[in-house]
Amino acid sequence: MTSEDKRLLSVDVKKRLLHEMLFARRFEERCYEAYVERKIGGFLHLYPGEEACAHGVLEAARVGHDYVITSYRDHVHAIKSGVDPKAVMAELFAKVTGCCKGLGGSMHIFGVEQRFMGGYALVGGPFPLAAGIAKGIQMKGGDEICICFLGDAANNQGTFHESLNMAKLWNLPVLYVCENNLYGIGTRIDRSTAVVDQYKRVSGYNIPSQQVDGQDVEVVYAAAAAAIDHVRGGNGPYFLELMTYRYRGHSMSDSNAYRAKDEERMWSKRDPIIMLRDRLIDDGQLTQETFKKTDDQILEHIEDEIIRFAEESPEPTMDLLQKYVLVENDPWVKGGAH
Amino acid sequence: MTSEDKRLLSVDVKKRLLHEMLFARRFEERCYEAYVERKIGGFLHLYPGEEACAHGVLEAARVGHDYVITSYRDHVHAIKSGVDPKAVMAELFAKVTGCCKGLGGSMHIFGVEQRFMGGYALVGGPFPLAAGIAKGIQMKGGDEICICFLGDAANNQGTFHESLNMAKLWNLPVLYVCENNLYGIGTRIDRSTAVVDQYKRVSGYNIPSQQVDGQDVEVVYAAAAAAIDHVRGGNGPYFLELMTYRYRGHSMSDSNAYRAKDEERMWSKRDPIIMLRDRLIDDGQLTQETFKKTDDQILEHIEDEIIRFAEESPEPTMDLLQKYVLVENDPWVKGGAH
Amino acid sequence: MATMMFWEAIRRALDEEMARDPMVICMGEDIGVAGGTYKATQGLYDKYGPERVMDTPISENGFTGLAIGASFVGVRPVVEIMSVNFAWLATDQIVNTAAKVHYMSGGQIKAPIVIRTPGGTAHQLGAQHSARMEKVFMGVAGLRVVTPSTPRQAYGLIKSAVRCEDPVLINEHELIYNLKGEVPDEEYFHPLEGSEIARQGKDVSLFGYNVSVHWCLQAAKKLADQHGIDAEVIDLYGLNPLDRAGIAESVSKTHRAVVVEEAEAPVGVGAEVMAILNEECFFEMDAPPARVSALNVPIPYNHTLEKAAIPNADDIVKAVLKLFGK
Amino acid sequence: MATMMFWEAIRRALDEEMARDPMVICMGEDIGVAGGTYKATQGLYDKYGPERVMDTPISENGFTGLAIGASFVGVRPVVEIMSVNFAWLATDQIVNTAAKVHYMSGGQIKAPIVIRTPGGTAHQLGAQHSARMEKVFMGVAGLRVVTPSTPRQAYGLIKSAVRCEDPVLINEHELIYNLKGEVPDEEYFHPLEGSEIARQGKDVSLFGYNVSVHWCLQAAKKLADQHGIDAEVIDLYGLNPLDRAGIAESVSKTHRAVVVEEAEAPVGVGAEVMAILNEECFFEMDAPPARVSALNVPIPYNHTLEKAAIPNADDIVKAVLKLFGK
Ligand SMILES: Cc1ncc(C[n+]2csc(CCOP(=O)(O)OP(=O)(O)O)c2C)c(N)n1
Ligand SMILES: Cc1ncc(C[n+]2csc(CCOP(=O)(O)OP(=O)(O)O)c2C)c(N)n1
Ligand SMILES: [Mg+2]
Ligand SMILES: [Mg+2]
Repeated sequence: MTSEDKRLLSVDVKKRLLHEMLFARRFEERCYEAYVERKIGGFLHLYPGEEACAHGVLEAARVGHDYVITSYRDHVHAIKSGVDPKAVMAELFAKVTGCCKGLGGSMHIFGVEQRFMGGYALVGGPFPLAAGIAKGIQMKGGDEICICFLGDAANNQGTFHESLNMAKLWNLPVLYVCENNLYGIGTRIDRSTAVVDQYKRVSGYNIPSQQVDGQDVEVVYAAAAAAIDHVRGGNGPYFLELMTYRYRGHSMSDSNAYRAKDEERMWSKRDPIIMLRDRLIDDGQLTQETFKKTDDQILEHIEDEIIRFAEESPEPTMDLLQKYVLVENDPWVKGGAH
Repeated sequence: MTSEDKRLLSVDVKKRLLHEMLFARRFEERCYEAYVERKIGGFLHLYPGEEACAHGVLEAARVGHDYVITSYRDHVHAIKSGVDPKAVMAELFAKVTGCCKGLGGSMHIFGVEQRFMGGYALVGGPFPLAAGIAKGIQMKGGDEICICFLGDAANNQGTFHESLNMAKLWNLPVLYVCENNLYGIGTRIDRSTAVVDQYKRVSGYNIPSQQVDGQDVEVVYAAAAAAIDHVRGGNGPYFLELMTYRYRGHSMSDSNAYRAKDEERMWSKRDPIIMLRDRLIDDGQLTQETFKKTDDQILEHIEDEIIRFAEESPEPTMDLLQKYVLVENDPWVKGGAH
Repeated sequence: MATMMFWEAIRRALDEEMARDPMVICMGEDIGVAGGTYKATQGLYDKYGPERVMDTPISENGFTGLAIGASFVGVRPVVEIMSVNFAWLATDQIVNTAAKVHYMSGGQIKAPIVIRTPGGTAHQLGAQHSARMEKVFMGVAGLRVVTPSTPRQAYGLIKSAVRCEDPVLINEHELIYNLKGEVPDEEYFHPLEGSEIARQGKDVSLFGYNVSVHWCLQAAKKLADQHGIDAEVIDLYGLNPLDRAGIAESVSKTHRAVVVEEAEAPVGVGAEVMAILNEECFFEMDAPPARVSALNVPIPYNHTLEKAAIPNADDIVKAVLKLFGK
Repeated sequence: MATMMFWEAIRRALDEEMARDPMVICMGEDIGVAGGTYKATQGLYDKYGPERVMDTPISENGFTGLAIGASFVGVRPVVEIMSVNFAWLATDQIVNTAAKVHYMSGGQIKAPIVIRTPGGTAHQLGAQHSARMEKVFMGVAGLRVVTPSTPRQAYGLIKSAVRCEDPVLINEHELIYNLKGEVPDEEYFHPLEGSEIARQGKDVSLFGYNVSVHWCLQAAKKLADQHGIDAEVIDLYGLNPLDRAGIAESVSKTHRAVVVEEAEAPVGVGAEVMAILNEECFFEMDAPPARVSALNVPIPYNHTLEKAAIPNADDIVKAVLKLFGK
């Protein structure tokens, strides 16, 4: 199947996705600035370059119904899952209006109401958690699925192996999405991994898998739709590998010195946003001017609504410091409510 | 290739292997009795039924030169590696003449002089240790290899995945031998493992592998010889799966109730010792009488030499209790020998 | 009051909770078809089926993480880690996820998982099968740790742990699964925090938990019979959080304390109880609080050496007599 | 004496040891081409090549186990676990293998591995990246634990650890890699056991380790300047074993003690030092020993809350003043 065959999306959806991806790009770039301005602290992992992955997959999912879980590189997944960008930015600004009240930070964005089950900082940690969420779905008999986004290098963690075996063994409704950006921090995939095609690694669990272009959101959408059908249809887990690239360093403390400029240039030619924009322009559905205007609106919106909200929100008060260590007032701690 | 083609061993070697395997069988049976008599304590995992695995593989190895490492089911591997059976039995009897001075016990047999690098009680623990020993070999530039024997169920541990990836990535001289006896304690392999053919699981690491009959010592020998050639030739790791069966429960505390009697009967027809004995008899190389006489001699030897030695040996003295926690008198603890 | 064995009490608690709530499941190696190494899940597989009584692969971090994930969406998993020695493999998910996720999500996620795991030194199981990890878990913020010494406690702690919204680690002991004791006929929920006075006394407080409570009781009897010393025995079934008030109250009465722990001393229960005494009632003490601990060694296989490595009632008696200058 | 940064001191020690002994290797995530998260291995990849400066996959238990296995046959691996939070994943191999194999083999096998791992609370790294695991490792028999507070110690401890036949865990701190200090020009081997007097004093003993030594020194200065209290600061660079004699000696002189730990209190360094004081010099103490610890919470992301969770020099001053009834 060529990429061409996979372009199934209506013009409206494509336009919306373009908007969303552009928003995601600008959101992340603004995070970068805010980090430099010391408004954001801790570790910050940004998503520019990889937008088509989260957007293509989650466009094919039932957002708010299906469960989503991922790593520390989690802002965009959260937002596309329905978490309010204001709450995400406020979280990064460590404000009490943040989605985790300022306790979580960039690596731990949560939106449980939206079934965004969180970003986790331990590489490989979400593999079993996702299988467990799928176990819960299975027990309750619903038609939700769990979607777990993780990086390529995470697949070298033992939990990958353990989780994929259990997911298949118990026929769990979980879709593992590997965002293969070719690097784990500064280590190129072939320097850490014997088999670089990640979709081939799941043959040891008899899990169906596919590798597709992660830069073309329509391709991602099509592959994800098929994968999600498979999983939602009760056929057990699926593993989808998306070939992608991150533009920036691994996190703000990473200089990115280890990558060849050629390689970076090559990938920047396959920018997911530019590709979709140009396709719409070529098809006569969009003009450069409209695009530019949208972009300006987005930038303005981020500044006026999101950043301002984050800036103006108060910090969490001291009473939160010890509030969520254990669940408050659980009667069973005292042996029940006698 | 049929089993027939793989019978490469001379009559003398076959006879010796028959003797060794019979000895191993009787040794283990005597351990069983000693456990019932409460001479042996702790957990005791016996090897009857699986003798062709250790013997076939290690016959093809350079014992005392190659390194061997395994799990808690380790007596026979130790003995075939050259560890004195008296020292093994004395260890089981918790005597100071034991190979670990009575500190280790059945699950922790060691014979470092013989390059038997030990039995380990944590399932999956030896996978990375074996890769590490192989790394050491590689650094020193010798032609040794490391052979790691583990069970089928151990392959579900994360260390399997992590170690096989590293072994391939760094081209380490390690042979992983999977003794697939179809069970991990009371759990049948298909109830714990999505892909039951273990040799197929290593395709995710691009490691060559093979599955062969683990009951025919000649078949095991041939497969191991090829595998060892591969590894010793500098071609990186190899994974050899041996299909076998344990006659007894997992350990002394296991009733074995979970296995179908049919299945047990089927496997007892493929007893590695009987098969080799009958082959030698059929070929006119052995008589039933000689075999019986050998058996009697073995039983006598075990009783008169081995058990007696273990019985009569003294227990470790109290000064050993705290002796090997840390290495004694290491000068660097004080910042060097100034 | 029925008398039953420790493992039967666990089994009963699990059975009742599974019967009540279809979201309660059990998971672990060989807990299903085989009924569990210490029989704690015997018969449950036949009764509740493989979806709720799950035999797991040997993937401790994996299946513990899976259970934690399931607990996020309403499942009430009771994980058995066959032996606490293997729990080291699962500490990542227990500590990094279960204990922290409620906090770092700003209270959005709960991880109401129960982890049952037998440990301790038993009969010559050797260095890699004699771990005592209570001190590791009780130092983790966000994780409840309890440790039953009797069938009644085992039953009641599991009942409460299954219903509690926090992650609870239940530290069981391999040596006492066959211990008999009375368990109420009606449902009983043991508090997850606090301590119990296992024996009233006025001269010295002996602090034990799990198996060491029984050593303390033996020692108390010897002290009474042979030395005229009336020891109070405090059962610290709640290890995280520890019962600071209960600990101080007993010593404010007896003015002397010995803490008995099965593990090696450094950074253990003994140290923590002593620290609490220093903080809560230093000036009430007539003698320095003492700890009776295992030797600081991996556990040897040889039986005589093994016994010598682990404390017993006589060691406790000796420590008490020393406090009295005898 | 050259002045260098903490990370430079580590790098120098590793470089010297690698130059001396071809069996010394370094392993860890991103330590090679990238030079290490905190630059501790910078330049070594170019100098010694990929076989000796190994970038590992993200497989903490696996590569730590691999290093341990290599140490059995003469290799001297120095493993970097990028952040101590990830060390939970490797505790199985560290505790179950490295710490026990010498003992359970009856002395046949040695596991001379060095594990360097940065930890602690840094700048808003959040709940899953702020672990302080020193109390976990120092409770393990068979494992040496050291924790440097200065470039000199870092240099000398690594030198000794690489040569020592025991497994040694070096607990580093993310906040002080850029700390400057003097390091001898000639080779220097720091003892792996013991403690150092970082500041002489006579009125109270402040016990710190690693980053908390610096807080103690700040506090000591304030106490001297503002309150006329002359505090002695003891640097507990050796955490396992702890320097019982050194601890007791200082308090026998000052009669007052405050232990400062970066971790939450339960079963921590503070508790252990207090227990040792109770055992060694109870009657020498004019006041109950106190501990200054982190709050018993996962570490929050918000900077203000994070700071409030972790102790500082003012908390120490307050604790000391309380000992003096002020
Ligand atoms: C258990 C663990 N080990 C190491 C790290 C440090 N670390 C954070 S991200 C990362 C690389 C992960 O790469 P990949 O999975 O490909 O995801 P990407 O960052 O490329 O999206 C590493 C090594 C960690 N956070 N957790
Ligand atoms: C980490 C760990 N988990 C669980 C166990 C308990 N256990 C001991 S042996 C065993 C089964 C192993 O089966 P397999 O690897 O097939 O080896 P076999 O005993 O069949 O030779 C289990 C679960 C253990 N010792 N270590
Ligand atoms: Mg990546
Ligand atoms: Mg098996």
